[in-house]
Amino acid sequence: MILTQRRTTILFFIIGLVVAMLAGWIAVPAALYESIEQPLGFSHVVHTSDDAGMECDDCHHLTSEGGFAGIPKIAVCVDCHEEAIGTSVDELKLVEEYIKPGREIPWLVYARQPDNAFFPHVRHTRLAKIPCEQCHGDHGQTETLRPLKRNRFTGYSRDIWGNDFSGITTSPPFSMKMSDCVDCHRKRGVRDSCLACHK
Amino acid sequence: MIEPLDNRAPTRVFLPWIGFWMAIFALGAYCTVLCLSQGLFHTNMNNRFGFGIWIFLDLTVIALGAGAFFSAFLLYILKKQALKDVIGAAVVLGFICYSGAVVVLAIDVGQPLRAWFTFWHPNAHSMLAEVTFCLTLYLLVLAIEYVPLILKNPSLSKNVSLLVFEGQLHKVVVVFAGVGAILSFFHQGSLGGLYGVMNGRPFAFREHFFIWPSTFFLFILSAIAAGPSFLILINKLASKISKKQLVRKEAYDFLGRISGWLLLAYVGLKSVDTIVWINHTAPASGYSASEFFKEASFGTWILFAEIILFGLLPALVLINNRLRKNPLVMIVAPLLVCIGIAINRYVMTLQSQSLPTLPFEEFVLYTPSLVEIGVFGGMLSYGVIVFSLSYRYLPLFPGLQQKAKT
Amino acid sequence: MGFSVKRRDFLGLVGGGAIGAALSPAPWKGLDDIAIWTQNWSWKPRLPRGPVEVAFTHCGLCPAGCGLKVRSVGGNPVSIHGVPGHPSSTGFVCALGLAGRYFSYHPSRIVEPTIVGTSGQRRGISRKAAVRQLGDWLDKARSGGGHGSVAILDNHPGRVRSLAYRGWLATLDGVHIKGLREDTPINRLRTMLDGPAPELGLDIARARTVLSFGAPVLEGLGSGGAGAHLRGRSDTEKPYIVQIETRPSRTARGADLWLRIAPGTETVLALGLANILVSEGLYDKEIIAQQALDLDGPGGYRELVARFSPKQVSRITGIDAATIKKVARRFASGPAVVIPGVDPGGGPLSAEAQTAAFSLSLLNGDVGRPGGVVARRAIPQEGQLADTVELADVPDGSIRLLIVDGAAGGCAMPTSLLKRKLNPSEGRVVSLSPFERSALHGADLVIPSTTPFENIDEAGVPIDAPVDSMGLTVPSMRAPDYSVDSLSVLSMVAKSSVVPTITELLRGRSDRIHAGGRGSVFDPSKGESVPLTEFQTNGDLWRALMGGGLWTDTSAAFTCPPFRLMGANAAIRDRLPQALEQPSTADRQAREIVLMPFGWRDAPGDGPLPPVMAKLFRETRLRLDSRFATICPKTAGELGFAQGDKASIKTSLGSITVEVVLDPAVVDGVVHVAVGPSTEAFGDASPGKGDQPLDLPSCKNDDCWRVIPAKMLEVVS
Amino acid sequence: MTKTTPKKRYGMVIDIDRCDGCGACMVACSLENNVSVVPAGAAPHRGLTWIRVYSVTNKKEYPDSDTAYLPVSCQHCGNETPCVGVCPQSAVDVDPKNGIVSQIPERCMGCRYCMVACPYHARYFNWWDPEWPEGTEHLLNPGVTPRMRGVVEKCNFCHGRHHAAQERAASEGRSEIEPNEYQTACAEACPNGAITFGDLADKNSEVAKLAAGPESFQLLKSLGTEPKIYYLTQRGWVRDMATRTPLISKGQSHD
Repeated sequence: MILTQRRTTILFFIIGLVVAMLAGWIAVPAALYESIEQPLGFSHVVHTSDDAGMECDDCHHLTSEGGFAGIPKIAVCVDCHEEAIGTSVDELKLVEEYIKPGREIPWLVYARQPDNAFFPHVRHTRLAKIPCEQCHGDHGQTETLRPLKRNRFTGYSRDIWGNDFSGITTSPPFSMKMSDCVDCHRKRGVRDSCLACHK
Repeated sequence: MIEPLDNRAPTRVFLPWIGFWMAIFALGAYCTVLCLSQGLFHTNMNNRFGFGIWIFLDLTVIALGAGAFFSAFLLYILKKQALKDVIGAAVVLGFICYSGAVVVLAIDVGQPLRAWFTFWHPNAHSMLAEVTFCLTLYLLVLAIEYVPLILKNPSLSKNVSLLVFEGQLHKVVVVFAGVGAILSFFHQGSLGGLYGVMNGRPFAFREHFFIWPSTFFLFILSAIAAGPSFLILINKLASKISKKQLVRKEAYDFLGRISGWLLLAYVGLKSVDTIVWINHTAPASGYSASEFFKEASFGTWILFAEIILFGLLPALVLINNRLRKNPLVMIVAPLLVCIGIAINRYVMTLQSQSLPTLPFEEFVLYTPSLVEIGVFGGMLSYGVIVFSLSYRYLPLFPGLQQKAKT
Repeated sequence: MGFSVKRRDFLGLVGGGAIGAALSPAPWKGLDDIAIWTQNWSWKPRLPRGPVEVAFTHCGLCPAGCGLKVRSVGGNPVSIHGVPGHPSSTGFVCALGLAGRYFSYHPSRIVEPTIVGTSGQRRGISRKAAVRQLGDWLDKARSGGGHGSVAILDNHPGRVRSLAYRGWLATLDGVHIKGLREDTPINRLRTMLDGPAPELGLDIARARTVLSFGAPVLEGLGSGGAGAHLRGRSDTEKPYIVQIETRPSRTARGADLWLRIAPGTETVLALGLANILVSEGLYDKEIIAQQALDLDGPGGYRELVARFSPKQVSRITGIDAATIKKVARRFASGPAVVIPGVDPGGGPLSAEAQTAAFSLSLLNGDVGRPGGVVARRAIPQEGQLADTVELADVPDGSIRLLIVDGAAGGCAMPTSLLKRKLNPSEGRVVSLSPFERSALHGADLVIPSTTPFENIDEAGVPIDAPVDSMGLTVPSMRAPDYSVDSLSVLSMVAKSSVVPTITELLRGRSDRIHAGGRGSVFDPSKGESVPLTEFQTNGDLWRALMGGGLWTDTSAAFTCPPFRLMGANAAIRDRLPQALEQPSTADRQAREIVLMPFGWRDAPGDGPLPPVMAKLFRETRLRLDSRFATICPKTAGELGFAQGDKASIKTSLGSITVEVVLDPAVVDGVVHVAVGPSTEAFGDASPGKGDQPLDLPSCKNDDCWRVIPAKMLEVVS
Repeated sequence: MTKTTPKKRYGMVIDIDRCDGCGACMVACSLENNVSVVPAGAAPHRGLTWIRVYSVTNKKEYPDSDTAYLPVSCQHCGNETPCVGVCPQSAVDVDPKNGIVSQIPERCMGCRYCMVACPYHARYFNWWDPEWPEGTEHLLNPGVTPRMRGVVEKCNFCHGRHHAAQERAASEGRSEIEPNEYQTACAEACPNGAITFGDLADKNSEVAKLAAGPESFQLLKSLGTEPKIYYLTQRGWVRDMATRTPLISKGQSHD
């Protein structure tokens, strides 16, 4: 009698444990992030192929003040795409909806840090010689743009937290939380105050 | 359904009483929502008064709630059996004071949703971090000490497994009493240290012993002196309201005596501290102590009131065996003790901020806003409600229980 | 027993769930996300993102026209800086200029034309309807009245825009009215010269003495920061500044000598100084002998000043005779600049005080010498232009249609003064203004215009610039669709004439400058000037100007023509001796006080202020606004007021309620109240918000309202 | 990264005799650092001014009356920094490389202990949700994050400008900035040149020379907090009022 009772209790305990872990590992991440499609399809591979012959910094360059210009304005696209090249849906959309009316493309940024973070790209790429891929992964070799996963609550991109929901990343692309910055700085012997990265 | 104990007030008496306090509590809850949802502009605090009436309240109730850890320490560790009568009430009071203080503290900070950063990114040097850690842990201890009391409710104790659990808990209560004493010792001290470490505030800053300023020790001493007095007061009040003899005279006498002697020690050390502060600490920082008491609202009278009128006087009364026999004295003297401790916390919190440190800044006074008073009232009513419910449903007073059974 | 089992199971489920949850990242992530939410919640503004663009321009907020470096993101200026090495502003920008970009989003901005209906209610109308209405009123005004029935009040005269106004008005037989500015008094000096006079400027930088009658010399008078640089200059040759003022203003505090004068006695002091110059023979005898037309003879200047003995002057002005002598001797020791100042809120000195003051310049031979009054070479103008006059000289009731250019002038003017110039039955006011506050003063029709950072215009030539210059206010943000340039409005209603666009006008002036071939152009991006001759084409010059460059002329010699020390105006001449009839300072009656409004140099009367100026007025009391009255403790004691009391200041036209502030440095018997928008209600133009002391004075003299008899009463609550 | 870079000690010298209380520094600072404006009717001492100009008179009558203006910001104390030790969650720290005392609003929970501890009343709390009139968020300085309600903020020597200077230096391959590349907004805006900002550790810098001069003093030097803001004046009454000297020599117990 007592044995049976204990057994059912253990069963209930395990049910609770499993359900909660499933919820915590799978359901919550799925519910927490919404998936938003990019406004336009884009292939990095096509642009950096020998045909197009573009270099990364043709679009993603530093400004005169040393800041990172980020994603290029429509004016850069116009240089080649003033008229549609080919007949793909995205190509026509680019020309009709953005280039002709002179509208900027509202790209969604995977790696967007919050307003309070100061990340000088130039210090990391030029002085510390860290390759872009370390943080951004193989983004430059992608055929398509994946949808942005945005935290419904905080508005942060999933890339900040990292793909692994446990928050532990061991190989690039690294997640981009403050603790990730701190870890890397510690490894490289850079000891800074809060203000070094916060603005 | 949980039933009240047999000899408690009938529902028709209890309901209006609890209803009245619930109304005040609701008002406090409304004020709380205002502060949490819109911001602290609802208070009258300002950049010169970062700590207002709430901090004063927190410090005072935590000092008065010291009865819990100190009684537990005396009873379970030092085996002072006279305190058996009051330990239940002491635990409940302690729980009320500490949980109330934590809640008010959460309202008081501008970003309560981030308050857990203190645990995640603590600054080991900060007295407030120490306070937060010890306070939270001790509140946990109090909750654990409270649980056996709850489980002693007759309708709950019908449940065998809970009763077993209660018995298990009871075995380790000594451990909790010890842990609680250490935790409390530190956070009471840290609350004093909160002020004593402020090297930029000559009014509050004190000489250090090792890493601790003198206020660290003074706060501990004053808290364990005031705690028993507060226990006397509350038990007497509860007796008065319930018209029952809840605690035996010996317990009151013991509490009064211990409060008196500790207070005497406190007053002595506080006087030494004040003399050192006036003659050494303050002038070394460039301030003559007379400047601190220039304004009428914080004149030398307040120093006199704190140390002599509400310190030395009740201490001398309480150590006198003959005077302690007088029931009126046993109400007035503990009351004076509690007021004295409140004045000390008030002075440390508000006078130190009223006084400008910059020579060209002005003396500023602060009056709490209605919202602040509302939250204050909410906290008070919370205490009354929890204590009333505990009294009604739980065997807080073993002495009374025995009498009821016979 | 079944109950017990269920309970155990339930506890097991809960326990397992709790442990399972704790072993998953969800609760910890939740805690983290909640904290992150508090750092980024939706009502926290997002920072502008994108590359920063840098451009150069000039400030159009006041006549100083400081050079600006503007950093923008996405077409919005995110910060404004001075331009080091700029010829006139030398890197300076005042608080208002730094915050000026906030004007475009000011809460009191007008977003549609409004008209006052028959019921007196203000309602919105379309721009088309507004222009039609303006056209109707224009026709009516022209048919009903003669010369001057149509007028434009130009708060920023001297720009090419002003020339366009005058050209348009010439076709309508209208008049161009110059708004009040700090350089207004210099026109008085021009009337004292016998014969045509060029544009005049003050050479403060090279003066040996500056004699300032209440002008904000050290607070940003003239070219940006010039006064500040006077203070900062460490050389021994920097001018000795004598400030003549009732109030412990920042200039009075910082001056080498502060003469705390009794209110309204500047004429007496000026003639008292002249008395010493004449009696001690300290004046420039050569020039006076050759050029002065009215020194000797009956009713002459010598006879006039003889009556202003130091003793008499001391009795009236409250300044002791020895100091007066000391100042006169210092004044005569080298080139000096006299500034019979216009206070941004208190208005100008009386005409006779200005005349008396400038007579000192003429006596000292300062007109036409470096360090004194210098002439600017003119750029040739074209076409028929209407008269340009000052408001004081406009006959009462003569205007049937007044168009107010809402440009910031830097000075406030009493509403009652403007109203009196209007035809009582048919006078209409049309305001072309971006803001409610400046538009609502009695305007029948308001058409929203652009703010200074949105439209292209000409930056002013400051009062202390010894030479002419041209700098542009290049737009640093886009003008909203509901706003319209003032010249476009005129061109919409103009029937017979063609009103040029502002760009055409500016380009025209640029081309004429290029044709003249004189001067040099400052390049703000390099911080250096190059001679104009290096600009090959007129297009090169235009591009330089559009890039925020500043052209400055070369100086030219100027010989002072014959002049009249008492001026040409007989009425003013007759009023000069009457100055002596004022009571002595000792005779002041208790309970009788005078109200003296004043203005902060960068927060003048009419316009709104950007909310960030709250730092100076609301969040600290570094400056006091019109809610406060400063009075000396002695007078306050006589009247029964203490620090912090509420008081009602009453004049014949109304009253304002103020809080009493005691200051032992203020002159006895005077209460000072700042003029300007209420800083408790930045942007709010509703009635009662921003009570203006300037609505109180009953202007006996059109040109002077700085001393107003008043009573100070307790506020009965 | 180079690890042998000499430590900097950023500081300021404010010449009180040159300050005429125009307040341009306060406005420039607020614009630079996106400091918000408190609502109308806000009680005194609730405003946000990272640098606050105090006006002090000698209470005498004309002609002896005199007014001094003292701009007071965070003094960036170099020793026993009163605010750093008290913060329970490490939202305040001192940059070991340059001595700038920081305040990280995102870490701050708004307990205000640091405000109580600061003898210079230089810390400010966001009693309200900061409001920006519609449209003006486009005008915010992108280099400084706006704060939220319920946190403390204060002067950090325009750290956004330090960031910008570092970024510019890095784009030229330098890891260190030149002295002329970094200046605070208040120093830039002061029309009278009353504020000199620079590296106190660099003995040849203007700021170090002025700070070492005979006319310089620190506010409340007697507290031993070693402020990195120095003041200059030739006026005896101002100096007497603004400084305090220990009335007795400091004992050993102050550690």
